[in-house]
Amino acid sequence: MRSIVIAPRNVFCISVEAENISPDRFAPLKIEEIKKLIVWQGNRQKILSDLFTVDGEDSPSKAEDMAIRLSGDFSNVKRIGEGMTSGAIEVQGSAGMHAGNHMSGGILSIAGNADDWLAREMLGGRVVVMGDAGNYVGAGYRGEKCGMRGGEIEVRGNAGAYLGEHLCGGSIRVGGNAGDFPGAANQGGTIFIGGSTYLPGAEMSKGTINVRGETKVLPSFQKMEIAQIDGTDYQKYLGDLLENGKGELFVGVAVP
Amino acid sequence: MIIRGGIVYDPSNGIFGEEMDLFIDRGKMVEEARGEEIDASGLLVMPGGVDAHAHIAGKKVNTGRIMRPDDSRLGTEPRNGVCRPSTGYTVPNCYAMGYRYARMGYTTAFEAATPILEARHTHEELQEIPIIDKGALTLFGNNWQVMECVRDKDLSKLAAYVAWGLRSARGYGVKIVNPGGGESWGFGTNVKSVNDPVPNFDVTPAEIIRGLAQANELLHLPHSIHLHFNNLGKPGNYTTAIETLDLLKDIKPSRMRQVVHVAHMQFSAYGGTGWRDFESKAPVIADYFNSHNHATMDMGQLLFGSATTMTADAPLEYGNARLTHNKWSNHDIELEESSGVVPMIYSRKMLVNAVQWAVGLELALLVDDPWKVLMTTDHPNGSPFVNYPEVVTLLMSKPKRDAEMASMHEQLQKRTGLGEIQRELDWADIAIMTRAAPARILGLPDKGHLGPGADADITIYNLKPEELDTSQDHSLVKKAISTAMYTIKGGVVVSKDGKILCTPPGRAFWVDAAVPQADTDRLMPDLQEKFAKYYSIQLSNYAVQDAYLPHANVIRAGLSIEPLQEVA
Amino acid sequence: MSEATIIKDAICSFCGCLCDDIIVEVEGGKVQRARHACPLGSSKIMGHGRIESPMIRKDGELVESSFQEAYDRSAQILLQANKPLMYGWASTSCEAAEKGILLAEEVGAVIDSTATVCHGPSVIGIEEKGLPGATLGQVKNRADTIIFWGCNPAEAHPRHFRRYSSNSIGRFTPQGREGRKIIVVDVRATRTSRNADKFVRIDPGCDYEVISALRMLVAGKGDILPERVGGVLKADLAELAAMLKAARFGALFFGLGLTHSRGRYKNIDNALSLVAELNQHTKFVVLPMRGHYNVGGIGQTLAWSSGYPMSVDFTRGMPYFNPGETAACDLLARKDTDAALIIAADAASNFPRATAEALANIPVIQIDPYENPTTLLSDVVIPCAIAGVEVEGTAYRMDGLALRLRKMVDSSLPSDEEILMGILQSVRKQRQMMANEGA
Amino acid sequence: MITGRTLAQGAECENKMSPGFFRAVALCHISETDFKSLELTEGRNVLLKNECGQVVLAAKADSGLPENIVFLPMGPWANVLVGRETGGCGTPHFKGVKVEVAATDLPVSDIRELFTNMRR
Repeated sequence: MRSIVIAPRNVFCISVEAENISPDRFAPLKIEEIKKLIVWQGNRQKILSDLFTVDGEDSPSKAEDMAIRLSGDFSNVKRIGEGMTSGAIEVQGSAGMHAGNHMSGGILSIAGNADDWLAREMLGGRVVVMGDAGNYVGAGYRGEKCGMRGGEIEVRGNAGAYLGEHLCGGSIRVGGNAGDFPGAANQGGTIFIGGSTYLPGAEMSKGTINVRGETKVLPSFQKMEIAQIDGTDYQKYLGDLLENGKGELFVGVAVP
Repeated sequence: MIIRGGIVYDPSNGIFGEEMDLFIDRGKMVEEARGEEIDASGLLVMPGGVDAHAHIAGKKVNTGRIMRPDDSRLGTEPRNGVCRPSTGYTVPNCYAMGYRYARMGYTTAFEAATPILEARHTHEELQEIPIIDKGALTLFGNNWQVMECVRDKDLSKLAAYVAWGLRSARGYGVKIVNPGGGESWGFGTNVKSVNDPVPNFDVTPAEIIRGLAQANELLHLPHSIHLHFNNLGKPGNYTTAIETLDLLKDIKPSRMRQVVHVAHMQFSAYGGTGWRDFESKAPVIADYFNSHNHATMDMGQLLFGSATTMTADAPLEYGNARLTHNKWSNHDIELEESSGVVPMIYSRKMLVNAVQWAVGLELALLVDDPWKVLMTTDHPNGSPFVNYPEVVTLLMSKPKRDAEMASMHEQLQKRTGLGEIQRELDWADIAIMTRAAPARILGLPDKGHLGPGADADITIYNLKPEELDTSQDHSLVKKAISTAMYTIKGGVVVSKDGKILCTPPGRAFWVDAAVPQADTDRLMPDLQEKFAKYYSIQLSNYAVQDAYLPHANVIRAGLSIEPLQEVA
Repeated sequence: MSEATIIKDAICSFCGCLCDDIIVEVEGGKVQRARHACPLGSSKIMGHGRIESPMIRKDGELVESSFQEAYDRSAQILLQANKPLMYGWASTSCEAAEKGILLAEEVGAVIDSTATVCHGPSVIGIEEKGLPGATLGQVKNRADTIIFWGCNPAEAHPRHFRRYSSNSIGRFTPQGREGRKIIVVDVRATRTSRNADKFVRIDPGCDYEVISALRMLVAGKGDILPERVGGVLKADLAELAAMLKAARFGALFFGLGLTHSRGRYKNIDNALSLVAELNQHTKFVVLPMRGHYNVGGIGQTLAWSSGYPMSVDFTRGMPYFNPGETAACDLLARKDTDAALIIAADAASNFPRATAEALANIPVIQIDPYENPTTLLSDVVIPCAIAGVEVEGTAYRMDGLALRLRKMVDSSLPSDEEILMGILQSVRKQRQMMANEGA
Repeated sequence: MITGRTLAQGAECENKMSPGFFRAVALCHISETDFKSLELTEGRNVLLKNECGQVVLAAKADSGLPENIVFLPMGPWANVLVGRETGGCGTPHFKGVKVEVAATDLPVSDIRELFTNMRR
């Protein structure tokens, strides 16, 4: 593995857009070339080394052999790992918006929290967030019919609203609670929410949503039998009947 | 300016691939001039492209943008040099439209459908489209005043209204979309044939079409009526097309041009009783055009990929939205029209789409006279206009067509005769279908040709027509015509090898037709009543003010003027 | 005393109704009367206290300056900023908006309109589902069933009923109010609900569920519904659904009751689907009740210029759009902007307190005819002539219809358009000077 | 709490520094039942508070309101109680905000007081 460590030189008040922080972009470059990759802060175009220190092995490698470590606070750095196809990014703190968007392979791990639009339009690979994630995890872009199509997202903490909106494939697992409308317009992906949420599966036409905690269920879902999954009882619903009603929603039955 | 040594195609002037020099002075073509020289030795030179049917400005185009941020994020280019930012693929922003047309060698484009009430918006957008000259056709086919005049068989009042409507809209010509159907859609229904009466108005689509065609000729308008048929987009609709065309064959044109221009013929040349036995009836339609001389058409070619359908045919759009389960915008315009917008993806794996693709090509290849067929995609309904080079190369290359068809549904061969057509168009045909014919059909005497007095709108392609085999080397052709080496607009180089060098504003054409005062005097009480009772705005706030056409080019027409000069 | 001039068919530039039948009497360079105008419009047209001179903050106090000084200071603020925000635009002309967009492109700013604190969620809903709408005259001539959902036109759009909706008379609606069924859905009784044939009171934040239940009923799947949804009895919902399906022409007008509550754009998304589905059975259209008179126009202008109707980020030279990230409230809440130009809107009053506080902590340029709380936070204040009263220009009605605003009286102050061009020219000049120094 | 437009708020909204705007907007509509149970009278003030802040407003009984809902004309007083969160879509929650309401003898802040000391 070729290891590269990136650290912010200071605290960013205005957010930074750094879609070039990706194993695919770094792989063919030497350290000095990596330092010259473009990043943006507001309307100022800069190079990576203006804002970050870059250290690590100098000789180019394949993307799959790249391990990028982001050390320090990246909560205001957007688009980390955009479109990555392989390799690994380890964010030791928190990551800004759109981390891992369009990624199709490799691993993105975030030790802190992830901001909104984590793994938007993801195609494959794996994303793990130890803390919380914001709104629109694994969702699509505005106006698109399709969000995440493949891969896995795991959020150990809580997630925001519109989790997996327009999900077309892949799986999302949230350990804690999820905000309003998870799995809206789900067309074939899988969502597991460990805690509670509100109005899951609006207009879902396919796929599965599993809510272990409490949730309000839309009136357009049909109550089915009690199902057992991994030893826990769940109330099963079919919906959304406003679509074809082929989605499955399981809601944990609280033990009194 | 002098353009040296190009291989010039100027069909209006009988020039087909002659090596010659061209001279420009003060924005016009002249016999002799001095100044800057451009070396075009051996290169293909044509007049600037003219697009006679595209949806480039107005409410429905902007609705397309607003409902499709997913489209706007495609094709973005940052602000750069003289260019403002570009966005969008099927629904580009105004700036991108101007730049992309210019890069492709086009210098004129007409917006195909504007209701009078919303013409102000259309002109706001047209004004923002840089470089190209433009105009907008005005919708009349579902207009209450029109239907009432037709019902009363009051042709002179109808003509007075058409003249008034064009002036109010600062419009260029008479557009008719699904006549009667738009009004029916006001209560959620549609007309089913040209003889199906329009609810509450006691007229039929056939009467509306004939009435407007007669008024159009009475007014000596430069363009004929521009017609989008009833039942467009439906299986089996070729009979409606023929029936409608037959309605008009006895009408005498007031100028040397067609009596009717059929918009996007491809969408109205279908056989079958439903989607399952859907098939091409292009040969029947082409035969009709070959044996009649009162009609012209544009292809409305469909290409695979993303499109945004937008039309004043609102019931069609509702059908599209239900069929594809896609988002749906609708916009009904009081007393005048309805319209709809639905995004679409055409797939080569879908048999229906493949047949539609074939129908457009068949039409263009089976109609013998290229002056009768314009190359369009009904942008952005069949495909965005940036894909014109794909259409041109399909028309020029049988091997390309065969290769494309090989990747499509195996049933396609049975549903269309495209595979048997050997014809390959040449540069003369293409110059006619993209330059000379659209200018003639629109009635623009200074466009589409390079004779003295014409606008100095010229395209030079980086392609040697005498060396290139357009049948075999279609990919080279496509590359060369996608980005003109030079686009000259009004005597100024606006684009060179795809780089926009300057962005002059471009003019807006509209037609001011004179009618006898007595007819206007009979008309105005009708209109005053309509504004007092039915419109939601005042008559005095209706017409488009001149402030919206800072670069207007007014063409006079009408009853009281001398016969107009013929188009070159 | 000079003779009174009468301006007929003047356009009221207050709310999204853009009433165009106002008769204005002008005498001595002042509007004396505005006939036909409602209290809201009248208050605007008749005018009141104005900012008289440009001001620049020096040592904590706003002191009078020349226009040129104000332009230069504004340009300096915009040029120094890494991510300037240009917000407002709802109460000025499209011509001013066009200049604003050009300025935003040139300085690399984010441009956003007041839509993001009112109908922004409607825009996102439309991006999901499209907008099956119509011009208001279509409703007047045809609608026999009208729903007002989460809106209160009696107070926000006082002439809407008579000109366009419940009480209007048109070709197929000769009986006016008598021939119509009016339905109001809201969490509270309002002046609008008192005009209704049927008032459905729902629990706050339950709009989405109620709409889903209605969609189920319209689709004939009502049997699985629970007895009560969002505080409304199933029987009541069934009656409502039947009324909607029985319409010959129905219109749904919705307001901030849907966009500002829990569910936000999802509420709109669902309502748009309801209307689309009702068209399987009858004719139905839907229209947002736009507040400021030209909040529609900035959306249209931005869309044809940039491809997006609001929240457009030009910082990287090409337009980028993502409300939630590029909207004014987000940028301020995240402290992700370092200068603001506020025009034709009062951000300080209309934003949540904490968001307004963020505004107070960056340099602010205000362009407005009137003093308001934003003035108190501003570093540069530039007074302007009032579009639609003192300046001509284009505005878009709530249904997307463009009208040309008339000028009623003269003003010695520059228009928004002129001010923006003044700032833009100063930006170009200062940038040229910086380039020269750099070289 | 819900916020919204009123006729008086609209008529004064471009005249924010005026007494008319103060009268129209520094106001809290309360259901008749709640008005009684809080022992309010016309002219008495209420203190509204939540995690975003607190604000004093004149109280007004409103027969259109159900219990447990207060209505505030939109404007800077109401916005003291509105959170900055936009839920990922750009628009704060101006309606459906949880607040505590109590009668108070404190005075209502005028608009300038509301913005005093906000700058830097």
